[in-house]
Formats: sequence, structure tokens, C-alpha cells
Amino acid sequence: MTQMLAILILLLFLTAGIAAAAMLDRAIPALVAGRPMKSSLSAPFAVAAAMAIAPKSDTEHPDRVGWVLAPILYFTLAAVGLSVVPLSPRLVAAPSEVGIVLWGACEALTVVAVFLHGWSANAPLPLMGAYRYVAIGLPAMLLSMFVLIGAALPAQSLGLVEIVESQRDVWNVVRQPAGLVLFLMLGLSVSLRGPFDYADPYDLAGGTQAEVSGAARLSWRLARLAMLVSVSAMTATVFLGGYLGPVLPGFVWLALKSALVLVALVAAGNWFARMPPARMMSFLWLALLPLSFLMLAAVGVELLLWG
Amino acid sequence: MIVLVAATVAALVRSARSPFAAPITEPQKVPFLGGGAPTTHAWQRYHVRYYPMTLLFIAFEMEMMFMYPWAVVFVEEGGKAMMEMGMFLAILSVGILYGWREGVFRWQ
Amino acid sequence: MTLSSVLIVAAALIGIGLYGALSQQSFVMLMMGLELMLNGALLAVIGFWSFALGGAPEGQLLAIIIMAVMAVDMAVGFALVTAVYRKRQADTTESLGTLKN
Amino acid sequence: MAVRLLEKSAPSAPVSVFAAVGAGSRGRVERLFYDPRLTRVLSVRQANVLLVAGSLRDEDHDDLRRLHDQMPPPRATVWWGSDPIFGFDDLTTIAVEDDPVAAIVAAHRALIMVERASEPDLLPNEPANPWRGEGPHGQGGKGMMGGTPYGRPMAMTNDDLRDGLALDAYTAPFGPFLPMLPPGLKLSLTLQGDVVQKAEVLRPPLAQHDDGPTRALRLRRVARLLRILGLDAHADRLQDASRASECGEEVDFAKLRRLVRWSGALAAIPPGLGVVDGRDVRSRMRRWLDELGVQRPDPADPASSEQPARLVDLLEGLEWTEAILVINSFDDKALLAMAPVEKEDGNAEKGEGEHHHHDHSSRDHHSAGHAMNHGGGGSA
Amino acid sequence: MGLIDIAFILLSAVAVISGWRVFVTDSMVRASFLLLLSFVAVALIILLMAAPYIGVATIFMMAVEMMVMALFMVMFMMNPAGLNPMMMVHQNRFAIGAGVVAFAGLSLAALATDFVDNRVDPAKRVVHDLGIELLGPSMLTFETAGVTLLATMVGAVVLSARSGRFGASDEGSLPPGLEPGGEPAGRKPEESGGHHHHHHMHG
Repeated sequence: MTQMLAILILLLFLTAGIAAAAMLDRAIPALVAGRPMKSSLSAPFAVAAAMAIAPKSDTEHPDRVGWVLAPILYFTLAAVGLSVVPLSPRLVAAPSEVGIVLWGACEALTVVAVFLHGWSANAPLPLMGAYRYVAIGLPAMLLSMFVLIGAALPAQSLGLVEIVESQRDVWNVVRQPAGLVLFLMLGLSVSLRGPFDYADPYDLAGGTQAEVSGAARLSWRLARLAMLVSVSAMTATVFLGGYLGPVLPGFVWLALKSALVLVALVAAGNWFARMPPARMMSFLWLALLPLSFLMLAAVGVELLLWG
Repeated sequence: MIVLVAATVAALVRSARSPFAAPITEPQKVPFLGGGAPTTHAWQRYHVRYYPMTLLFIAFEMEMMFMYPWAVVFVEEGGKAMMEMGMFLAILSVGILYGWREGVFRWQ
Repeated sequence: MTLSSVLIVAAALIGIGLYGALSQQSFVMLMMGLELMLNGALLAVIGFWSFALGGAPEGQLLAIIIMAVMAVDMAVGFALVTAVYRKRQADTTESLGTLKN
Repeated sequence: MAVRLLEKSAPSAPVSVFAAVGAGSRGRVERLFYDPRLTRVLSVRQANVLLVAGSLRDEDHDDLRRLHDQMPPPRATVWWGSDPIFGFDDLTTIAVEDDPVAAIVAAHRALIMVERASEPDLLPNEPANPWRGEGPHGQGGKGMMGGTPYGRPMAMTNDDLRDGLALDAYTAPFGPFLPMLPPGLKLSLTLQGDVVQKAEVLRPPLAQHDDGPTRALRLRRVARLLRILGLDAHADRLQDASRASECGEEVDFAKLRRLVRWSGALAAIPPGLGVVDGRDVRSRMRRWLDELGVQRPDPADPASSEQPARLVDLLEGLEWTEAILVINSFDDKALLAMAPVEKEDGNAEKGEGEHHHHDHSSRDHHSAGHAMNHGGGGSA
Repeated sequence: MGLIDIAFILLSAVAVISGWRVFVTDSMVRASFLLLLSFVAVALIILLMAAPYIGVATIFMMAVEMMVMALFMVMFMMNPAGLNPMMMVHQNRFAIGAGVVAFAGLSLAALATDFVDNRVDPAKRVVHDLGIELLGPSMLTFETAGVTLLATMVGAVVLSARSGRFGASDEGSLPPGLEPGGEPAGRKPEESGGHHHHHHMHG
């Protein structure tokens, strides 16, 4: 019964989150560009409607199964990733004692979904987008796993409820501030935006999206937004104490914190420049991975001394 | 349950039919190159420029399998856990350093 | 779901994997056969662990080791394929045999 | 019901426009998208309206037809200061000095309301190569790699510049209407993965003879580089500033410079990329950035040196994004000088005897690649 | 027949059928991802058997491994997308026979043997036990795994990367001259071409 309730709330959360993300996606670029922001509220729906009524395109002998499956898989992964996020100690859509491992599996399958989306078109620009995303998506995933393990140490569990409960005294963002930054980078990577958008970038004329139109494109963009919402909720849970907070019910706190992370992610996606993929790959392995090692070691030492 | 709902929603959106849908003709199917027409299929023996990195990656990622259970018992086991995992990670870091020296993390 | 039924599924996977490993000319496809056999082995191990060993931790450890074997097998296998291709421009098992000159 | 709702709200969305830019129109088109009623799409697949701006060369006409046919229906074409080419009818033409936005929006609305018929295909409805029913499975192919399965042959292996794995080389013409390339530039690129093995200029970029103030031009150049670095919003800001400075309004250049600096755009560009006259892409961009507000022509650009570097040499051995960055790091005049069209026979000896231009390292690879082709032997 | 049994039957069918399709499909990407599907189905069966960690970890390990598998399959197989249907097999009959015999033998063995019935307690903290096991009794296995993985990493790099310490692997030895951090395009020029030839039509 509580599970059904949790699923309902989460679906509501996902829908509202996607709408909010779509609006932010127009408002924040407009803010940076110094253009009027007033159309940000209504424009996303009109754009979605325009996409929905446009016909789908086709290429010469694409892999149709893969092309159809990719956005569906991507969206589903976002929903599954979101489903392990607890709304309160009892209210979890998919209670799992290995929540962060499940989230890791969603990240790994996201790489598969994005690759499939680019590969299936049988066209050069999407193909390049697909391959370069794998080069960045894989090492970025490694970072997030170290960071999540760092969060699991004080909780003595891989479940997200326990991870939230372990933050009653001090939020994980205090324990590993750099971990939050690394996890936000992962968030940009799995939702294909800004400095980590190697699948759908400008220099490939939209990359994996270059050959899709109409409802196919709409579903891909929705899936990207859904993943953004999902990763925001996950960040809020792991680093910002999730549902913990005074007075208000747990899921309201979770929604507020997720919204904060969402704004941060969209802003970061519009604020930082994207390196060419070769440079980013070296950067991930040689700068960020050692940083995540250090972060983990620091959390370990802290627990040994004061834990 | 979640999987079913999400997959259905996404499938419905993906399969929405446009009121303007018409049979797609051959010239509409030519891959987009900004006007140019390709001579061959794009599917090819694609030269992945980071293949040594992926090999290093799958070996390195294996360590995650050991790290998750380790994280659960870390507080319980204390210094011993720290030391053993430190040793394990140090061993694997040697691999990464070696890879770096061999230029694995560059575009080949 | 009983141990026997789990083991039969595992046997089917091993059988298909063996077929693939024996029949495929391409070295990469051969590795797919191997992986499928290990997949069956993994299922069997967890089956025993769950139904007959009462959840002894060694069973899980064995499963992890099987996965490590898969990873090692893949990394070394692909590296080998790359090395062979660099020399011979071919990826079939036959050409691997003639490398020993 | 749902469909009705969609059809109601769809016309209020900005019109997706793909711009095919001809001679002397680049700045005009970039200024156009300040209007919130339009959005510029990167791929013609996502466009509702094809905007043809400025005059095209005769050679570009076929490419324009191909582009037009790739646009999914319902589709319309708007000609802005350019002469409609053969094959189009139901013409919407706008004079250069007029604003085309209203016409574009009207055309799009008419399409959605089915008041205007979607333009038909211009090219014949037949595959690139006949394939149906041919071959052992009717897929048009022969054996493993042969024939034309589903209308096209497969790419074949070739030697590689970088790591010696001879995998498939994909050769295709890119442009002349690709949004991240200068208008009119059509390159034949041979790629292995995403690394350029060989580049040839099929058609040079179209002259833009931008006569606006230099600082407005410089803003637009930086904006183009910013887009490649994933900074669309920043690019829009610079674009708007360029528009404002052309209208004679006051622009806070120091603030713009700070904005770009803080985005890490300069640090994101790899050092040593596309070196010409001792300057790489990063230092060229830094110079543009430093001189954002300065109202004087660029100091000696590569075009003015006696023997300009060749674009195709710069591109060889580069990864795709790096190559695109290099192409966009030159101003239009310099690029025009660097991208002469090579005749067919001239290409064969390319890279053999002209090592004295500049010290780009991939040149050595190139000649080595030739030696490999001729001297390589061995048996299976 | 409970819900778990139905799920088990469905997942087994998915695992076996997609495992079989791997060797029938023409597209290498599809083959890799079908194998992934087979792994995911097995992982879900493992979840049903009260081993949450191993199940989920299988999915995440295999997703990555099959992704890499797809990259290499496409890289080295002729006609990677299966545009022309193909069949690259040898000793097909023998292989089918061996597969059937293996299946039949193992199944018979599974049916004939009487296993002790000692089910895992659903309340057991299996991940915790695994951690204790890793750090305690099986410490040596754990560290050996580390060394093995290191050896794998080094071996894979040595075999696959071209530029080693003494120059490219497909040319003669050169004195060391590797400078870390340099541009990949600016590597040492290649002198000899090894054995390059361009006919690839077997089978």
C-alpha cells in the first residue's frame, strides 16, 4: 500500500520535475544570454507539441529496433534510478538494500542506451556522437561509484534509506564536498548536457539527435530531462540529507533539495565550456579519478578517527 | 511495476503518430551531411580511438565488485579494512599509472 | 523455482555457449560463447548458494571470481585481437594459429 | 482530444528554421535569430522551414535540393535575398532589405493549418544505387562486403595516420550547408573513427564581405567558437552584443570578456592546435577576445603572408571537434586564402614534397602512409 | 505456481533465447546487446534467488563489458552491421552436437542428483557477510584478485597499445623517447608499415 503511494508520488515528482527542467532549460540560457525570460513558462509545452505533431524521419536502413528502444530504455532507466530514492524511511517505491549499486547499473545501461541511439541511425554524425559518449561516459561512471561508496561508508549499508539516516548529524556534502562536485559532473554526463554533452553536441549538428525528428526526438529529449530529474533527486538524497528536514513532510524537503540541485545542474550545463573529447578523457582519468580516490580516503580516515 | 509504467509512457510518446505522416521517400532518407551525399554506409569497422582505455577500464572496474561489500563492513572492521583496501587500490593504481605512461588515456 | 530448474537453465546457457565457442570462426564471437558459458556457470553457482548452501558467503565470493574471470578474459582477449589485427589484418581463429611462426 | 490540443498549441512554438546561407549573408542570418519567434536548428531533419539566404553558386544547387528533400514534411522554403533555383514552386521570396520573420512564421502556420501544401520532393524517388531484389538475399549485396546492400556500398579499410590499425576509412562530403562550417565550405573528409585522415576542399567558403564594424565581426567570430565549445547562451549574448554595436549602441566589452573567461573557454581548447605563424587556436581566440572592443582591422593575418598555410594540412590527424575548432579559428578572408580548391590530379602528389610550410607533426605521418601503401608487402 | 515461478520461467526464456540469438544475428551490435540481455535476465533470476548484490552487480558489470564488447566487435569484424547476411562458422555440426550433449549431460546430472535442501534465509545480511568474508577468511583471494587485475591491465596495455616504451609495437625497437603529456598526433613518425594488405574476403 505504502509502496503504491510512493510510486504515485514519484510519478508526480517525475512529471513535475520534467516540466520544471524544461522551463529552466529555457530560462537559464536566456538569463546568461541577457535575453527576456518571460516565454520560458509556456514555450516548452508549445515546443513539445510542435515536436509531437512533426513526422518522424528515417534513414537508409537504420537499425529500427535499436532506434525505437534507445529512448524507451533511457527513460526507463531514469525512472528506475528515481524509484530507489526514499521519500521517508517507510515510503520507498522500490526498497532495495543495494540502492547505490542499482543506481550504478542505471548509469552503466545509460551508456548503452545513448550508444544505441547514435549507432542505430546509420549516419556519420550520430555515429561519432555515440562513440565519443562512450569514451566519456565510462570513466565518468567510475567517479560516481567512488563517490557513492564514500557515502556508503558511514551508513554501513548500500541502501539509500540508511545513507539518508546516516546524515542525521552531518550531511555528506560536509564530509565530501568534492564528492558533490564530482557527482554533479556525473549528473551532467548521464543527462547529456553542457560540458559533458558529448553525444548531442553542436559540432556534430546535434550528434545522436541529428537524424531524428518528431515524436522520436521528443521522446529522446523527455528521457534526457527525466534522467536530469532522477540524478537531481539522487544527489539530494546522497549529499543533502534527502527527506531529512524539520516541520515539513519528508518528500517536500526532498523536492526542494532536488529543485536546488536541478537549478545548479542546468546552470552548470550552461556556464562551463566543453573540452574536445580527447582532452576530457585524459582529464577524467588523470585529474578527477585521483581526486575521487583522495575523497574516499579522507572519508575513511575521518570515520576511523572520529567515527 | 515502475519499469512497466515508465516503459509504457516512453513507448507511447515514441510511437505517437504525426497527423502529417506520409510514406518516406528515398531522397528523404539520405543521411544529413549539410547538403553532401555520402557514398558509403556510415556503419563501418569504426576506428575507436580509446580502445586501450576501455580494456584498462574493464579490469579496473572489477575492483568495484569488491569495494561495495567492503564499504558495508568498513566501520565494523576499522583499520584492517582500511589497510586491505588501501593495498588493493594501490595495486590497481599502479596499473593506471602504467597506462598513463603508455599514453592510454589519449586519443590513439 | 527449484535448484533443478535453475540448473537446467544454466545447462542450456552453457550448451549454447559451448556451441558458440566451438563453431564461430571469429575470435570475438568465440569470446561471446565463452562469456555465455560463464553466464551459465554464474547462474549455477548462485543456484547452489541459494538452495543448497544456505547462503554461505563463499558462494558469493565464487560468483564474484567468475565475474573477475570474465573481465580478465575480455581484457586480455581483446588486447590479443588488437595485437593480431595490427600484425595480420585478420580476426579469425585460424589466423591466430599461424601467428606462432 | 489530445491531438487537437497538440495542434492548438503547436503553432505558438517558435518556428524551427534551418538556414542555408549563401554569399554575403552570414551576419544577416545570425542577427535574424535574435527574434524569439524563430529557433535555429542544427539539422534540417528538425526544421519546419528552410531559409535560403543570399546567392548560391550553381554547383550548390544540387546540394540545396538534397537538403530540401531531407526536411520532413510539411515543409516550406523561404528565399531571402536569393534567386529561387529550378524545381521549387509556390515561392516565398523576400528582398534582402526586408525582414523575413513574418513571412517565415506565416508560411509555417499555413503549413500546420493545411492551408498551404507541403513542398514535394525535388529529387527522384529512387535509391542511390539500385538494390532491391539483387544479391542472394535480395539485399543488394554480394558476399561479405561487396555489392550495394540497401543502396550503398560499405566503407573499405585503409591505413591510419595515428596508430597503425588499418580499419575502415569513411569518406564523405561535408557541407556546404553544415551549421558548424563556414557557409559554402564543402570538404571531402576521410575519417577513421573521428580522426581526419585526409581533407580536401571541394568548394571554398563563400565570400561574406561583411562590411560592418570590425568589433561586431570579432564578436561574431568569438561567438562561433563558443558554440563549438558548448556555450550556446554565451554565444547568443555575444551575438546580441554584435547586433547592438552595429546599431551604434553602447556595449560593455569588459563584461563580455569576463563572461567568456569565466566559462573556461580558453582552457578548454587544447594547446598547440592548428598552429599557423606561431599561433594556435587558443591564442587566436585570446587575441580576438582581447581586442573585442577595439575598432581597428586585425593585425597581419595568415592570409597576408606570402604563402598561406593550407587548411587541409592543418586538419589532417585531428579529432573531429579539434578540426572544427581549427576551421572556425580563422576569419573569413584568411580562410578563403587557405582553402583553395584542388584539382583532381593535383591531389595525388599532395604531402610529398612541401614540408617547409610549417611544422605540423602529422605531415610526417602522411608521407609515411604513402610509403606504406607502396612498400608494404607480406602474405596472409 | 506463484508469481516468482512465472517470473522465473519468463526470465529463463529470455536468457536462453537471447543467448541463442547472439549467434544467429548478423549485426555485431545487436549480438553484443543480446548477450547483455541474456546477462540481465540471469541477473534478475539471481535477484529472485535472494542475492541482491550479486544480481545488481552482474547487471552493472555486464552492461559495461558488453558495451566494450560491442566496440571491439564493430572494430574488427567485417561487415559489422550485418548489411550483408553472413554465416562465419566452422565445424558447425560438431559444435551443435557438443552443445546438445553438454546441455543434456548437465541437465541429467542436475535432475539425477539429490541436493541437500538448505535454502538461504531471506533475512540474512548477505552483503555484510560477503564483506566480512572478503576481509577475513578470503583476504588472500581478494588481494590475489588485485594482483591478477593489475597483471591484466598491464598485459592488455602492452598488447593493445601501439606505442610502447620502445616504440611502436609493429615496428623495430627504437630507443626510449616517450614524453608524457604530449599531443597524440605528435608521436614518433612511423617508419615501416609491417604487413599491410587489403584483401579480407574469407568465408
